[in-house]
Amino acid sequence: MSEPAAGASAGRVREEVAAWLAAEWDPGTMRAGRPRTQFVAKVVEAGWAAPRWPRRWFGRDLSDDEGHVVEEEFRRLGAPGSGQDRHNLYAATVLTFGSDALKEKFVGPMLRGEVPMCLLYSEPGAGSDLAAVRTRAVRDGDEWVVDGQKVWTSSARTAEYGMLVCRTDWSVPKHRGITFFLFPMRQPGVEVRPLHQITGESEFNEVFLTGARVPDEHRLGELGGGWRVLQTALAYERSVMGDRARAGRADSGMAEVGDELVRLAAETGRLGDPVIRQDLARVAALRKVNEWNALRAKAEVEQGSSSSVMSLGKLAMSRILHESARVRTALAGPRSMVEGPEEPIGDESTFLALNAYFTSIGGGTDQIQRNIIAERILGLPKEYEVDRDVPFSEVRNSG
Amino acid sequence: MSEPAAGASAGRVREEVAAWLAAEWDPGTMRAGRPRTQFVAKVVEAGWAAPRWPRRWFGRDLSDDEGHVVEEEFRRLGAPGSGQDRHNLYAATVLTFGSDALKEKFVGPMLRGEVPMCLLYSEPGAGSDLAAVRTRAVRDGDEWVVDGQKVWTSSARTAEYGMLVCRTDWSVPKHRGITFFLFPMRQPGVEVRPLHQITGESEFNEVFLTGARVPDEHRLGELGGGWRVLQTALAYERSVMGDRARAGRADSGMAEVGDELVRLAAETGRLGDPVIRQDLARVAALRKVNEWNALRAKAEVEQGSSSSVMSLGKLAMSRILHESARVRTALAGPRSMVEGPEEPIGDESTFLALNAYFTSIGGGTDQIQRNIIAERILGLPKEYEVDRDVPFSEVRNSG
Amino acid sequence: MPAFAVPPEHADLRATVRRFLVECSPEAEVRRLMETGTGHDPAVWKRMAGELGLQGLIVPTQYGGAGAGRVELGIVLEEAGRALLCAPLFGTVALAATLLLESDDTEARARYLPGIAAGDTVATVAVSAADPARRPPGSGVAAAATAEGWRLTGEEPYVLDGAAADLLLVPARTPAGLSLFAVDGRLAQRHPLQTVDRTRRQARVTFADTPGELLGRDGTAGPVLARTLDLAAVALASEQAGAAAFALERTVAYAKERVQFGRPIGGFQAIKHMLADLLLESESAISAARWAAAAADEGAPDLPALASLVRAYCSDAFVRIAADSIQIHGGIGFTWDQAAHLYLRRARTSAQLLGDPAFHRERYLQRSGAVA
Amino acid sequence: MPAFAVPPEHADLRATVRRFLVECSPEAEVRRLMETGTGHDPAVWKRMAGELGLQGLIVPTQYGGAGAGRVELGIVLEEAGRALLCAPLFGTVALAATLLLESDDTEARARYLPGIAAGDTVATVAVSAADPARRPPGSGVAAAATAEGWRLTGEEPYVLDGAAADLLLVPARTPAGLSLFAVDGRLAQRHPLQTVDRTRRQARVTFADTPGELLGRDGTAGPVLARTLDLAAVALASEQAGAAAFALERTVAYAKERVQFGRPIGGFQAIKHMLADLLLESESAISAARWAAAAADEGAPDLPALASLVRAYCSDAFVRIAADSIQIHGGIGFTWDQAAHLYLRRARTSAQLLGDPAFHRERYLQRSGAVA
Repeated sequence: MSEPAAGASAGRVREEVAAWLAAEWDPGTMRAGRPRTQFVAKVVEAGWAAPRWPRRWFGRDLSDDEGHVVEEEFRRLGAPGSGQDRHNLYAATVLTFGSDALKEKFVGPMLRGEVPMCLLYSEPGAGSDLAAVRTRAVRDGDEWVVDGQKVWTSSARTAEYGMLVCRTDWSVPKHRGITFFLFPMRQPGVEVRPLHQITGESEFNEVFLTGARVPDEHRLGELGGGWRVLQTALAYERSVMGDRARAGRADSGMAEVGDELVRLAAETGRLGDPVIRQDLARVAALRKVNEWNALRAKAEVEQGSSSSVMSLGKLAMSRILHESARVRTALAGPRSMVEGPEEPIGDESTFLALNAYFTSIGGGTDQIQRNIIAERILGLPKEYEVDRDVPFSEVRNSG
Repeated sequence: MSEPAAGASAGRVREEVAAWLAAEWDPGTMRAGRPRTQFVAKVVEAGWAAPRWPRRWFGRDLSDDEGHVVEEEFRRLGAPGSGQDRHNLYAATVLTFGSDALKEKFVGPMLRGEVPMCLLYSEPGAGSDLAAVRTRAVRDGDEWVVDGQKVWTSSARTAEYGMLVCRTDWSVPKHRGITFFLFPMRQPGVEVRPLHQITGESEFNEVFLTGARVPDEHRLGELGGGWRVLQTALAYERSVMGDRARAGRADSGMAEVGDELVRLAAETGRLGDPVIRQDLARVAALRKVNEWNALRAKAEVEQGSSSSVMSLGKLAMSRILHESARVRTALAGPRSMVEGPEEPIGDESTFLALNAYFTSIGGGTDQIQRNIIAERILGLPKEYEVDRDVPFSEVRNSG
Repeated sequence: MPAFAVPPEHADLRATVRRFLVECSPEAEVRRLMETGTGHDPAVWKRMAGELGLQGLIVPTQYGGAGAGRVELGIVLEEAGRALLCAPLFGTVALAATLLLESDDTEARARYLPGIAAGDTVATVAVSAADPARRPPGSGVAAAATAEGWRLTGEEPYVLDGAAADLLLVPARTPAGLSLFAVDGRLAQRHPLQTVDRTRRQARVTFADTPGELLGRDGTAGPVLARTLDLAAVALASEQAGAAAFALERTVAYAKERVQFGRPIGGFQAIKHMLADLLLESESAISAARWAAAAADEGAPDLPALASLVRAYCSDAFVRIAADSIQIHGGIGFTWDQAAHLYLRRARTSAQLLGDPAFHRERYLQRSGAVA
Repeated sequence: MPAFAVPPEHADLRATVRRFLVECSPEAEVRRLMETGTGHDPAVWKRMAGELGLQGLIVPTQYGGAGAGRVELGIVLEEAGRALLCAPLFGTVALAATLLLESDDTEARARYLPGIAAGDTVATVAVSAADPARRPPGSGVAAAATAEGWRLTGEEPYVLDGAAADLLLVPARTPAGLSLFAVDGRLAQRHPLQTVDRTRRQARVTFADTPGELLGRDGTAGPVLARTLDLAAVALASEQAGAAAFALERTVAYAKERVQFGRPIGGFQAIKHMLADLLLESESAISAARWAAAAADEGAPDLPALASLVRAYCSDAFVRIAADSIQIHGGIGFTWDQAAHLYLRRARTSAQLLGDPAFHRERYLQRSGAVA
């Protein structure tokens, strides 16, 4: 039920990019490793990585529609490197908020994937309330000295730079005293400790900053204007997640309905249980409607209207994951008491039940999502803010 | 699992009341009608109606424990009229807040059940927010002139007096400008219109007050002190409901488990359906635990500790009613599309599904109940009140 | 065109129907018709056919219709659901016209479809539109060939728009198998039911040696009826989704306007979060119904499974939204004069029509290949 | 005494046990024991017996116990649940000692109960304490009489405290029917399972011609085992209710102290209402478990139905409370170092032990007389 987007002006672009890909892309040798890296460098060089950006910054000044045509052609062949003007939150944020010197230094390498990055947003006291960051940056000549603690940082151990949100002014209300930096991770004042999750994994880290330094030239946006930078960066992130949710689900027929839960029910001998069958159908419906919602959101956005459906996806996914885990646990039965490789069915049921909280808590809890939906889509009154207009130094906090 | 409460000092009382009942109570002739009325008058005369009250006001100055002994003896024989010091919210409110003249005039007749009453609390704009009453009382000599509208008044058509909550001062915050009256219903300024419920019944009324009058002598409590009077009256009401919830469930064994839903399942040929069977057991458990909670609350109160369990009953009952109605609808199936005497099973399923909102909305919605539980029992912070300390005349309202 | 894209003509159709229903089916009119014996206004019925062509929407142009598809019908039914339109539209179009289009009896089409399209014929399919698990469609009536033609005997307890129908299309058993018959409505005994949802009528229809006319070939009605019921299930899902969306919209509006404790109740998180959850239900029901309608138009082979999945979802979503809507309205929601309960009555009743959610979930599993 | 009245000696027992566990089973100690091989601290086990007499609580005084009943055991298990006590208490007391008390083998009682009461014997009943629907207790092991005595062969996949037990009481099939055997723990093959809940251990126990000693009369174990499992179900409900109550208490405390947006998260209605609903669950679980324990002591004839009803309720309540507790804790609740997940692990595991909630609901309907 899907076909390539078309447009009068886009034909020329499609021809050009197709010709370029025909010349440069060899799927056999380039899928991974060094040849892939070299190919992406060529994509950047040719302006296909971020075609909507100005020519000066690796782009081609294309319109949004033309940009989509480029992405489509890349996607059609499975070639990497395109669409970064919409997806590469690091390069995009530097491009939008960095000085020319910073752009010169970072935009190219970031597009080429040469700069391992991490996000230094959340703190122990700033979870749902992201603006409540207490990591402190104090000016010292051309540099800033940073002290504080960040959490939920993935890739912190390998990252060369981090997108750092910290407080530079404590005398103004919380949203106004925040500044954003492109922060060098490989320095003595940075200590990374793995954070153990309830699943037993350690996908994330805590990052302790003690007298760490960042040049003022690495500031992104105005002094005290970090909240706006963060909002832009988060929007890029959401767009990536939205794309991911919509990816590869163009034809959502019933074919894959014999899904993994049905197979598990068969495997565990429970497919004949009428109670389980109701559950299986219920979960299948939750999944299907979410896919359809994503397709509908895509269509609405492509038709130029803002889509209220898109914002519902995270809340929906949370429910799908928790409900699937519940049914999976019912199917695993006593096996769910045991973990480890000896008991894969049980192990998986526990892992998925626990890991579902990654979605219902991470990136904005279900409760925060409901607030957002209620306020932004339904237009209901905003939550009362006790800390509004109060200098941050006077705002109550947990610690 | 229950036996009569005992106490050293209570023995004498038990003997006395038993002797009195043996002489005066003849269950054969007195269960209803005029002989019953006459018997209750004797109960009041003898001081058994409100034994904890002072002798001057129909009581016997008994302790709370002794009062329970009186009630037990009456309950044992099924004799009416006792326990009114805990239950008769009209008499108790007049006794606590009325002038001596008012008490002389009303306490006796109210205990004897001779004064048909109604409650004039809720208004179209004052539902969950009961303190937001806008019915206006303006002083005129020894009288007050009342204008406004009340809703959800049962028995308004037959009532001789109503417990009226109205606003006498608009310049102070909402809780402080309220005054409470014992209001004469049979006067020209009172118009009663039946209120149709979603079930099709008309159990309640709207009451329109237009230039209606009430003597200042009928004021209960201080001018502007009506909120406190209302709280007392509501506490009596809750105590009555609590007693009702606990009544007749002393032995909550499994005997009555073949309850009406199981019978309905058998009748509709669905008792073999495993999905229905899970539902039946789930509802049975909800009912059982609520009965046990009520018994536990009673035990805790009797042991002198405050019971947190008691406050949970209304929320629990709301869930029980909605869940039972859901299962009943599943059992009725297509019959639930039809109402009326031709289709009793279907009719009942719709009635109960709709009438469940009486409990989840009336007397404080489930949402208000959760607030109360969270704040009073769990000690969580109170809801932010925008209208606190604001003169009522400046508070935003729907109308 | 990509899935869910809305071409301008569909937007126009929706706007036209909505405008018409705002004028002809406001709440006051719905309440008036609820109290009447027949439950609909014949004058409006004629205007629906004459001005908008709703009855003929899916009827081929050769029979006086617009030749549109299931997507367009879905749009109309979403709107009809929003307005709680009191009219025998579902029986006439989603059941009867659909069945005629699915059958291969061109003579019958030519005889009946023009009257339907013109708004002259109210029709329905006399299946007990409920409890298919224990009462398979067509099992209630038997037909016998006599010297004077076919004669039908039996009963269908819940026939949608059964009392208003001039034309009854009746599935019945014959020695050759399941067959279809056209019966003059006046010749059947029709006992109007006291429906909980007074905005949509049903009747118990009894046949006692009632003359009927064979439709299609004797014994071949099974697949035609099955396909018709799948399409009707999708159509009902559209109606449910539209009604659910409107029930939510009016509740959101109320939550913004109703003030308690000095602020709109929609500002309290308990209400906000309920409404956010309901929006997810409402939008999901819309997506599901529209997807299924498009799949029907495209002849998707998995329509039987899809129809059941979508119907179960939309039924539950509508009931939940209508139910929570009463709770959010509070005391006023418990009064007859507030429309919240009208939507709950419609929701509870619709959830039973053509099979309840549990039935459709089980059927989905069977049809999707996950047979126990 | 009225139902639910708490005599002073019960309040004292609870206070004593709580004090002991606050000292001996704080979170740090629980986390330490989770990482050990055996999963409990023998020194604490001895103190439990010596100072508090917990292992001997329900053991008659003639065997060195306190002769208390199920209500008292319920109090102890509520407290053990709160503290996530790492010790083979459930297997030793709620299963093994209970079984010995229910059997009529006075010789076996005299032999084993004093060791249990003294804290010298860790014991359990080798039933697969899960999936009773498809694996009825005792179906996994067969016993044969040989010249050298009884020999057992078979396997039980999930035996509570199975690796730690000195004494295994094993239901097994013989030609005469279901029988009970006492087996020296060291003679069975015990494979410790990698349990999701590291605070309570299980083992797969295999018997291969393993010598056992008949307990009671051959073929008469059915009713004894059934009664034991009912009593154990009630005991487990107490443990679940206690753990659920504490999981909620610590979550409420966190909601009061955790500040976001300048105020405690417990002031947000979404959190308040979740906690209010959880309080209803928690208090209901407590009431249910206590009622059932009292009924057991009174010899209530409906105990089998009651035990299943209460177990299903307490399992669901504990899982829901522990699950929502993680959500309310937010990010910190997703970390290993916060104890919220330890309660969820316990809750999910306990819900499977001795039959899952769906099994118990079905069993309740059967036992309460509502047979299909």
